Amino acid sequence: MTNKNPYIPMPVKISRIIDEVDTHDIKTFRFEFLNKEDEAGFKYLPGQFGELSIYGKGESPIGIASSPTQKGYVEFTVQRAGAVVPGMVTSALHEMEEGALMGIRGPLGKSWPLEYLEGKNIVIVGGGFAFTTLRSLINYMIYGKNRERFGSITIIYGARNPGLLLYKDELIEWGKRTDLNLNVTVDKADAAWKGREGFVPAVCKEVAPGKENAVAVICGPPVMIRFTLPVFFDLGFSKANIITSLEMRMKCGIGKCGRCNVGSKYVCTDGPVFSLAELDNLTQEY
Amino acid sequence: MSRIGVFVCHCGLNIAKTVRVSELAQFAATLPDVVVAKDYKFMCSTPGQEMIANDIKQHKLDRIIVTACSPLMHEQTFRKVLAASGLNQYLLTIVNIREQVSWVTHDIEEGTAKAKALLNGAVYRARLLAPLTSRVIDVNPDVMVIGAGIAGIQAALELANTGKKVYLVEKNSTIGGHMAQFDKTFPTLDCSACILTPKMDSILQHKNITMLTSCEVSEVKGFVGNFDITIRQKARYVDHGKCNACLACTEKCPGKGVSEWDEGLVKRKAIYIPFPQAVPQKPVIDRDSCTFFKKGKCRLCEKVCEQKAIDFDQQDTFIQVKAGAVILATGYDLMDTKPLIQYGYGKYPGVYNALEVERLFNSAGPTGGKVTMRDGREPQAIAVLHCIGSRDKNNSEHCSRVCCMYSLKFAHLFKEKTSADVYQFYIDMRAAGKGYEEFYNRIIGEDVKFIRGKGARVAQSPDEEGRLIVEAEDTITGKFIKVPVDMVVLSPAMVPRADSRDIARLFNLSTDKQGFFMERHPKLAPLSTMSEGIFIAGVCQSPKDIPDTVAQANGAAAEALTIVVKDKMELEATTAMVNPASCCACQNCVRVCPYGAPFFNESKGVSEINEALCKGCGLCASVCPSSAIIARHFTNDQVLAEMEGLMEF
Amino acid sequence: MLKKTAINKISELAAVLMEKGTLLAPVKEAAGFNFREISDAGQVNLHFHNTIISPKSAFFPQMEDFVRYQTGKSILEAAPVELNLKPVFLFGVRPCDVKSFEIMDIHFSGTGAVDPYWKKRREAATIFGHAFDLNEAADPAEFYHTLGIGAADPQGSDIFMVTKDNDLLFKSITPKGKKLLEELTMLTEASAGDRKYFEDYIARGHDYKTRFASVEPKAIATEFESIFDNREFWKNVSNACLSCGVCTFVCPTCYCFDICDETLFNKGTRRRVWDACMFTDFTLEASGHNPRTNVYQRLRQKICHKYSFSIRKYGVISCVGCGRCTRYCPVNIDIFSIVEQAVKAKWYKRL
Amino acid sequence: MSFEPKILGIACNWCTYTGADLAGTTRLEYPQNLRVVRVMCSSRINPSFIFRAFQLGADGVLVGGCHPGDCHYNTGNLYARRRLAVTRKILEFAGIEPGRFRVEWISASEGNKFAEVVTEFTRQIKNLGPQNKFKISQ
Amino acid sequence: MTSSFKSIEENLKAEAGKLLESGRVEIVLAYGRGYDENHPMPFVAKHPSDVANMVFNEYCIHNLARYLVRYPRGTKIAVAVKAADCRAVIQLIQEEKIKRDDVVFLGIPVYGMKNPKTGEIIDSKTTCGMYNPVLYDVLLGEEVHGQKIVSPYDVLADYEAMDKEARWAFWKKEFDRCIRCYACRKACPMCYCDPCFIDQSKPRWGDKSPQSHGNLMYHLTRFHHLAGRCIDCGECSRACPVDIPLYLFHKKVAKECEEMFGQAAGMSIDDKPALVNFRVDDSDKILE
Repeated sequence: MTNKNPYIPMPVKISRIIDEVDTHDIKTFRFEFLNKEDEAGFKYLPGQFGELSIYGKGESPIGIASSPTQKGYVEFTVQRAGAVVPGMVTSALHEMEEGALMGIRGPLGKSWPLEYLEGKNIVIVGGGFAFTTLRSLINYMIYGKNRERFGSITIIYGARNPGLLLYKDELIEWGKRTDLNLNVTVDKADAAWKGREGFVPAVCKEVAPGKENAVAVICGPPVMIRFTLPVFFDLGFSKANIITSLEMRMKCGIGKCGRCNVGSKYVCTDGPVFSLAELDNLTQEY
Repeated sequence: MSRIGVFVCHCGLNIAKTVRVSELAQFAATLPDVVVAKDYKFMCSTPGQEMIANDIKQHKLDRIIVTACSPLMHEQTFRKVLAASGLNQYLLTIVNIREQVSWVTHDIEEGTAKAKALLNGAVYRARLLAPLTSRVIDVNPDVMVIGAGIAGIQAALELANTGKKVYLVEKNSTIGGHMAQFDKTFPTLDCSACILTPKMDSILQHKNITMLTSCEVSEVKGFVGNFDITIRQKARYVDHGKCNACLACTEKCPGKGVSEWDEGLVKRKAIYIPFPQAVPQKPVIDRDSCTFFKKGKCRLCEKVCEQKAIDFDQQDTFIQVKAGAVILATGYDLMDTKPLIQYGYGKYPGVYNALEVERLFNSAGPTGGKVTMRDGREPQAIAVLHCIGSRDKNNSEHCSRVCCMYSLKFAHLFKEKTSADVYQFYIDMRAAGKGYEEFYNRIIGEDVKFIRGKGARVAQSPDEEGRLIVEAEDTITGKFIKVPVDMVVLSPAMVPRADSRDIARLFNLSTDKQGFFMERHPKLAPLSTMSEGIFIAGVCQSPKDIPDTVAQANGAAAEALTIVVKDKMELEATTAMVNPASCCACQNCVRVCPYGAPFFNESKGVSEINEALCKGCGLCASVCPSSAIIARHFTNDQVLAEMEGLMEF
Repeated sequence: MLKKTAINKISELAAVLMEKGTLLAPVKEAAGFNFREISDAGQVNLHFHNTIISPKSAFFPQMEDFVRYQTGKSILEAAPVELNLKPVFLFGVRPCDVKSFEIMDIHFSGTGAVDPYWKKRREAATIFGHAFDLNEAADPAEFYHTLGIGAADPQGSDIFMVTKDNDLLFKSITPKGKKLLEELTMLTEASAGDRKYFEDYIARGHDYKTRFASVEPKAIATEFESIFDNREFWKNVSNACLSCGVCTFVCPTCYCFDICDETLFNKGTRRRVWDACMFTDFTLEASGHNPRTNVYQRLRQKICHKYSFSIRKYGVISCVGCGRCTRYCPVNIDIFSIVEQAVKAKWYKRL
Repeated sequence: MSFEPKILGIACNWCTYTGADLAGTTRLEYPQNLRVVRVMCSSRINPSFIFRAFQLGADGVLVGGCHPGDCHYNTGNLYARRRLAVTRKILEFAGIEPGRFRVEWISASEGNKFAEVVTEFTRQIKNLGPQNKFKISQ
Repeated sequence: MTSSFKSIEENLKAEAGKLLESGRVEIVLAYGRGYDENHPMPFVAKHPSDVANMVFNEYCIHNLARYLVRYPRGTKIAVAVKAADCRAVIQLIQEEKIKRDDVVFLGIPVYGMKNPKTGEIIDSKTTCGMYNPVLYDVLLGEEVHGQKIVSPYDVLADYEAMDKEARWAFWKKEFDRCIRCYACRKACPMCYCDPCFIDQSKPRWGDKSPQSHGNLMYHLTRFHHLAGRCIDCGECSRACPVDIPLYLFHKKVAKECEEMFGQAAGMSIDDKPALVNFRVDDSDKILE
């Protein structure tokens, strides 16, 4: 039963931990599978998620931060949850060290609609910690010949301050590329910050391409989304061409436990990626 | 996943004799999350401490367990080691295998087994420990002293002389308190006014003291270092800023009120100063006896006042004061003896209470210092009854401590000022104080009649009009006696101020059965209270004489100074906090906290805890049904985990 | 194949089934009947109307252990709990409950990932359906007729049982049932009269009336979609609701569960336990956000899930009208009445 | 082998824990069956701790606090007294021998009382035998 | 002496109508029709026209005090209360969950309430045995007199007489049947915590799975949380789908609290809940 039982996590080793931000509450964990067949079976696309599993603590659904083009490992960027009472799994994870073993279930859920995105101009809008699966998408789209499959790529990524930006090395690399329009902004700059200062919606207004043949992929905190969507509506983007990813309490991740049920959808299997048009058909309970 | 280091101390042979320490360390090494486990002869020695410090660095330890003596012994020592190694000091756990294991058994099997169980509990607990930081707050350098009797005056002066700003709050229109009413003080018989009035004057003159008379505290907010107190100043109808104390008003005033100062023995004007040496030397209008307030016309005082200081429209005003510490010196009331009908106080004009007699003796009193009774006679026989209401289970169980001595003083003064026979009815003569026994002996020599027996009843003499009979059992002869006298002096119990419980509530103090303020500890912290930063001095804590009161006042001043002398203070780190997501708004925490730290935030619908007030006892956490309160360092999950570890093996 | 035995010999049959495997059958308990694993053949008691907890627990037990492990040890040492099931005989299941298995099959093994526990337990089981007693009045809470289920529908059972006077008739419905029935030699062959009685009984079952409303799945799904945002309606129907878990726990088609790690002394088990969408913390996220904080939202979720979402997702109403939720509701909330009202709800004023 | 009970102690920091230290300092011997959890005040003891202790396999539970009136926090033990009295009644009605749960007021100066109580309580628990009612079977 | 159910119903409708009409209250908590006569439901009237749908009969056993805390603080609510229900409201006032001024007590003096499952009269068996509300603003019928006064604690005798082994065996069997549907706490007017202690993962007081130990921890702790607060309405047991006689345990705890602290729950709005209170002279005997 072990091999096919979707409830039993696959063993992985933490091969690398990157402390992403100044506040030390977001780390990226790189996992390597202990079993080759598990690695082979873990075929994923950007936008999907996995259940990070620690026996004795529980499981936590986290979006996959690496791109399938990165071979030999998967990465998850995890924020320590809970302001007053820390989340069981995420805080245990944050106390883990490189070399430690734990479990993963997945890949779970639907990916960003890559086929739909092909040939289109892509605007990626990310805010704060929610940038993880967008990073996966970016790395996927710019990998080798993949880049040819997509039109222009505009990235708008914002954080509250420079210290809270994720993937700082990659941002530098992406910034050097000419086939990407990278716009990194912070709400509040510090002395060392040379880049943009300003809120994501304002930057979107400035740099987003026209609606023609374009799709916006947006992930961020609710307040960012609330102010960003009107920008794209004003630009004439249809709801079908604005795509986002939902957060919802999930347990099983495979559409059985009923927890993430919203209307006739299960966020874990029918999502977490939805277009605004799809969300409009969903009951507003997420 | 923690990285725990376990350090087992031999304490020479103190531990090693009955606990196999190396086996204990080996056992520790097998426990999950234990990265390193070592034993060493003396962990508290410098090499021992260095070993821990090195291992913290080398093994990146994030939890330290020292298995040694009692935490009450060396917790601080090892906390410093952690702090010096860059680890939060609260990540230390001490396992007490000396006082509670090796020293209480001879059996090395038993000792080792118990040590393992205790250590396992510590490992379970250590995993869940969280780093804690204590908050530092600013301290307001000023002090408020409430009550300007001798205690308050003394404390205020002491503090002011150190350079601290003091707010001295007095309910009456003058400072001085009961001591200003007295004539002579025992046992030295020096004149009360002579020693008190210079101090009163110093208060007035002192640049660091703000004197707030006719004032009462109406609200207290904040906490130690940062009290925010609202004072209500009663309308005096005289602008003290303008008044030049010519007192022309008091001469012309037709109003008549009862003189509180003279214990109701005489009348005073409606606009008045309580007594000639009053401080401040400025009159106030008593609304109840003022003709203008009663009848709507008069205003004579206004007419005679050249300074235009009379202001009939004056209202109560509120003053906001900030202070870092507060001293309560609110004094006492004399017990109302009217309800003790057997003594006939209030019924027979010949029965007096002690304070009234003080005024009779006083040359500034109603009789100019002559002992003349209400009917104008000079008494021929006087009975002084001790312990009226004191040492009485039906009234005040406590001994009021000063009555014996002032009753002797009365006897002396009666002898001095009259030719009367003086009888002392006492239960026991308590003369414990410097010079007191000597004073007693002196009075014995003054032809005073001592009857060892509590006065049981005072009755009208059936034979002679105006004479009184004191009935008592003379416990020496065992005879029931009846003594005819002209004047009876009751020495009533000193009881808490009528509003002492209200004051206690304002400052979140506890009171004892009677209503006296509770000290934090009866022996070791007699001037502190359960509310940090609030101190008590004088009789508001319990009855005492003037020297003790003054000593307490000085002590309280010193205690207050320890707080306001620093401009910052560190708050307890092991306080409780509320997880608002779990709070069910039952307000149990608010109900039980002895310090008033939790409060209910009506707008958020959850309880919150003022951590500056919290002492970390954890009571609130245990009465919280939804486990919303996190008692830091003793959280529910930490205790549960420790129990699990203790019970595993 | 139709066989029979005297009802008073039921314990003999039970004994045979116990020998062949695990027998789950109705047992009388303090509060009523429940399916239990039979350890004493005499416990089997068919004098019941229906059980408190539905027989879903045979395939979806309230607690299912996934893995056992030791904290502090490697994940590689964790031991998944293997289900090694003997044949299971689920004896005395009412037709409406039998129908529930079909609905649950769609969820657990018919779409998306296959739940291995449900599937294994389901495969191991032989279901003895049991017709309601048509001579007895229907329970006022029941309404399976509304869902198109007859009181004596044999579909879904492997073997279907009908009571005839003092006898119990057994008819094989599936090959699996036929094979078992052949093996049950202690049962006697039924007579032609029995056969006639059996067929008539099943036919009569369709005329046996519980509460009834006309519900066409697509239409009712639309109906509920149209009133989903009608807060006035939902608040009204949920005024009395306590938000407890009774209705979902007794329900034969509720399948929500939680996955818990439970540890003691460093030994742990990861297991699933039933959960309920009626519980306040069901959708509570780690961030503190909870999309369903109000009682009305939770009751709405439960009802719409059964009468709307399930139709859209799986094509079936996820309710069999067994009436348990109504019968055991501490405040007598009646899902049937709510469905009836929902049809009329269009006329409610929208907020 | 004779029955060696596991006894959980919960002691307040200021009185009973210090009293236990004093017992050690004065080398008073007592049975080693007691394992003490230190809390700041007996009022910190959540009644569920007691239930949990028995579930974890404690054969007896001993709570120690300051004498009423001497609580370091003024009134903590007065609340604790009421709450733990109820705990006791609940345990008893559930069928746990009331002798398995004891609350004692032991001051910091009563090292001898601590040793006596532990000795006596341990003897009592030995007489009662193992507690298997609440104990979780694994 | 006793008013008929019908007349109480009429009075209830009239008073509820008046209160809503005058604006004195926004909400009246009462009883309404259920799916049949034997199953009336808690009912919320917000408009004067709603009162027509009110009913009152011997099956209106629900304790409506349970619903008070559901409305925002300060909502003016009239609530129909039988004796035990009334005590629940008083207890909630003591605990400052609601304010006296915000509630109108529609007192129902009644004898002969029945358990719809069994048809038996429940008054002193599973509930507090009182017939008349201790506090009311309006009384919807005549006070009940002449009924035999039975101590609510009489039913405990058999259980108190059991030896400890038998009592443990009894409770173990009962608690083991618990399916953790939490109907007991949800029906309880005093169980207003959200989240309940048992739902929390930090601290994890008891396992979520319905096994003996988690069940035991849940129930014993709940009894403790209700000590001195339980007003003996019996709703927990009535709500229980598997009929665990929780009321017995609650009664026992209530009885002990009454004996130890001299105070029964919910009898006066001036009381302080017994377990967040103390007297300096509480006897140490209570610990023996």
